[in-house]
Amino acid sequence: MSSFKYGVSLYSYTDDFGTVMTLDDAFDHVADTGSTGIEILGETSVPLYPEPPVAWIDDWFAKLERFRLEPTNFACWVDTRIQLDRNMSVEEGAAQIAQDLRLAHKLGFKFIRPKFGVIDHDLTPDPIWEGAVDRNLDLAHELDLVILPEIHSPTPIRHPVTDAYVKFIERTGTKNFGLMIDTGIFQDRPIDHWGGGITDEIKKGALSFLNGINTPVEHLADVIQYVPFIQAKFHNIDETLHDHQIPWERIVPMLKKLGYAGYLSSEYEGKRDPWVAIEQVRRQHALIRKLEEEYDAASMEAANA
Amino acid sequence: MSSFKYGVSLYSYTDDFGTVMTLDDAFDHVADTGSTGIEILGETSVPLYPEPPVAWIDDWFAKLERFRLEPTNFACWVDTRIQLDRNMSVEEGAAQIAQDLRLAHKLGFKFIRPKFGVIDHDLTPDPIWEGAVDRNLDLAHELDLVILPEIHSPTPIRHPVTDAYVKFIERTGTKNFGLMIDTGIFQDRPIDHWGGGITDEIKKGALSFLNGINTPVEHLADVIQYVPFIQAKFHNIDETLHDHQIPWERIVPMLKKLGYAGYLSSEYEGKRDPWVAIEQVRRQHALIRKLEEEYDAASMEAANA
Amino acid sequence: MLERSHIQSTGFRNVGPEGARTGFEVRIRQANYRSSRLSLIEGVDITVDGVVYPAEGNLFRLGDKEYTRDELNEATQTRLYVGDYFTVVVPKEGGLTRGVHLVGSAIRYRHPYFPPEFQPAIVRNERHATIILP
Amino acid sequence: MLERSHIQSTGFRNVGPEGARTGFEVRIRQANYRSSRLSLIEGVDITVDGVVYPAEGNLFRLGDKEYTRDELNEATQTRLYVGDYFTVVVPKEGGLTRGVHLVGSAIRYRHPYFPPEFQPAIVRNERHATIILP
Ligand SMILES: [Mn+2]
Ligand SMILES: [Mn+2]
Repeated sequence: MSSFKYGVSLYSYTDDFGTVMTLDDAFDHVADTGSTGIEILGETSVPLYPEPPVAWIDDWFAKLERFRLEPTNFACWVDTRIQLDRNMSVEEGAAQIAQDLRLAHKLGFKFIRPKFGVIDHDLTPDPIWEGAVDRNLDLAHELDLVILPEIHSPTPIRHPVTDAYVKFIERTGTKNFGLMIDTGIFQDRPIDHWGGGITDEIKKGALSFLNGINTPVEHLADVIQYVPFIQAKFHNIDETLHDHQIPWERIVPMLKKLGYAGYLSSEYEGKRDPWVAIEQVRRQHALIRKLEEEYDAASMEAANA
Repeated sequence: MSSFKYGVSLYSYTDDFGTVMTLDDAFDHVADTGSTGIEILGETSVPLYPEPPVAWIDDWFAKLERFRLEPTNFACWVDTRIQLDRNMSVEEGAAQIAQDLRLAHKLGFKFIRPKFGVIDHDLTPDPIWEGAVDRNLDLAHELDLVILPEIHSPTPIRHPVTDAYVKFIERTGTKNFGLMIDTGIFQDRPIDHWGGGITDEIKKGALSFLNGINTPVEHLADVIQYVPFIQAKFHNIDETLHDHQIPWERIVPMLKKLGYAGYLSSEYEGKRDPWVAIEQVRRQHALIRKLEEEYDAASMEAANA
Repeated sequence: MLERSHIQSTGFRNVGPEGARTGFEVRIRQANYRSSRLSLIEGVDITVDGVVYPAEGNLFRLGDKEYTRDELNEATQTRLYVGDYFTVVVPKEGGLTRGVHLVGSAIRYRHPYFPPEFQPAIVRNERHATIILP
Repeated sequence: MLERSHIQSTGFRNVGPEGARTGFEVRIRQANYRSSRLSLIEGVDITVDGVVYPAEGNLFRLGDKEYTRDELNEATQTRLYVGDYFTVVVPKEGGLTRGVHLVGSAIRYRHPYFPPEFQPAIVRNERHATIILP
């Protein structure tokens, strides 16, 4: 039976990093969950991005070996509204992605997730996305990397934005572009403590951020063939391993049924009190591993019956 | 008119150090108060005490220069009850002090404060103190250091323990042994948030720790000639620069009247929530500098009248 | 390491010669989860004891270099890294008085991946901080 | 850097081979304001979900070296530094179950400068922590 891979995105430790946690500490926390993969945010985790010191790169590989972790996804951004008075051109967008592909490759990553600027309330990506990606498919192929835009709340699976990405894959036939699912799209109860970067004004103006868009987990079947990586977004898991927002008891069986065998990379986005994330990530791993084992045990039993 | 020197003891940042603060950060916080002196706890601040790496020592001096700080007092301990079944001998106590004198000298300090183990509820120091100090007076002289036991609550100025230290100074005629006053002895209101190392059991058994022993500031006159350094212990200063425990409005004029021109080295010992100490130390410096300026202005006025 | 609050205790001080202060400055940590090109920061408003000092009149300092708001917009290749801080320099004749002040900051971030109506996103912080040397 | 609570989230785990655990361990930061000679630490009691595992049965690990209580008393020249952590290894057949546990620690410090009646001083901490791999 196929099984999940477990990882952690350092996004989980937002606000801890630089105030109470170093990158070394983060490696230790991730490794101690029993994870095999580490996900970073390029701009956040790599000093002097986009040109880290050589000594830092050496140390990066030494840490990977010491903590027995493999680099998974490298999150990056295409800052389309780069200046007050002008947007990025296709050429600039392509150059940004090429830069991130090369850096991600240099650090041993398998995926990059470029976050494109958007042009409207529906979060439609700036139209340069298509040309900027297209020009990088050969480079991505050469470097053995997959470019993954993120399907992120409030954008669900069945939506023109997702459709456009799928159409692009089908048109080009590429293996170097796919979809990343952020499990925040399955959120079905309101968030009590928001740990994302949005302001009070935005919260008031966009309640879907807080209430959740409750994408049916069955919709995963539409796109799973294009999904090699999942960010396991969550906000609050209590002492009984009950998640207050994300329905893991429906997500895990569906992913198992669909044969998903890629990473679940923890993205904690709850209360940003110091050190809380460390424990929350551990609870999520305990919870998902428990659900996976329960599914496996039930399948085994059914097969033996 | 003589004026105080301002400093900070890194004891103030207890619990922050190692969880949210590095030694570099501490230097930055101390320097930004306008201080000229930095006090450390040898065992706490010096890595691999008593034998710090050579590179660390080089960096120590580089930091002193960069932040324009001078080393003041080096706090150390004579752990008389070193093992469950035996106490330190005079020879061991002397060796401990010699070790700290040499390390303090190597790091540029002017004072060491050995904290001796005690033998009774009155905090009478283990009798080895006298021999252990005596054997180090020549070394202290050679290294230009002064050994300062701390007059610390619940021991007041007029007390057999203090008397014994004074008698020692008078008997030996030494200039390399003196008294350090910890301003906690002037505390005249109860502590609300204790940041010292004592446990709930001790608090219950020794209320003088919490209520304060309210030593009259006038008693400073008895010993001031032997006091080259003062630890400015405090616990809580609010937004109006009101100290809830320590009567600075009486301490500062008395010290000025007695012509004290040494350091006031902040020792914050209040609530140990992260980062609180940084701001509390700044408030203490604002408060004491204000009181000193007020005293100076009043003296000037009186002189001109 | 930096304090968790955006506004730092250390670095809050008057500037200019003693007795003839020209203003004050406030140290603020990168309050975003990712490093920012300076061109994505549209300035920082500072409030002290209820008095607002709008971004337009303030300078933004990163390392040794000071930026006006126009200069921030040009600095597309310079980044404010996570774990780093910047300093807002506020002109004010005489500086601030010694003592504890209530200090507020409002950083105007432009996040290209937020819808246009939420630009800039204003990230606020407020705390007490102390001026030691008037 | 370490977590502020004495008991750390990371480092709470079962020990011994999967399926045949021999115990569990708890990582604890130096909870004193100064470094301690190991001979001044008289052991650490651990509590999990109300069950007490007294110091007498536990091992104390610093770096790669494990100490019994008697060995701690001999280690007068080895120090537990501020900013460092130690690990308490608790024997328990089968280890702990997966999930969140209420974990307590009681470090027995001997402070020579405290009056004899307060020896050892017991420094306590309690928090929730999670076992991921049973
Ligand atoms: Mn995500
Ligand atoms: Mn003291």
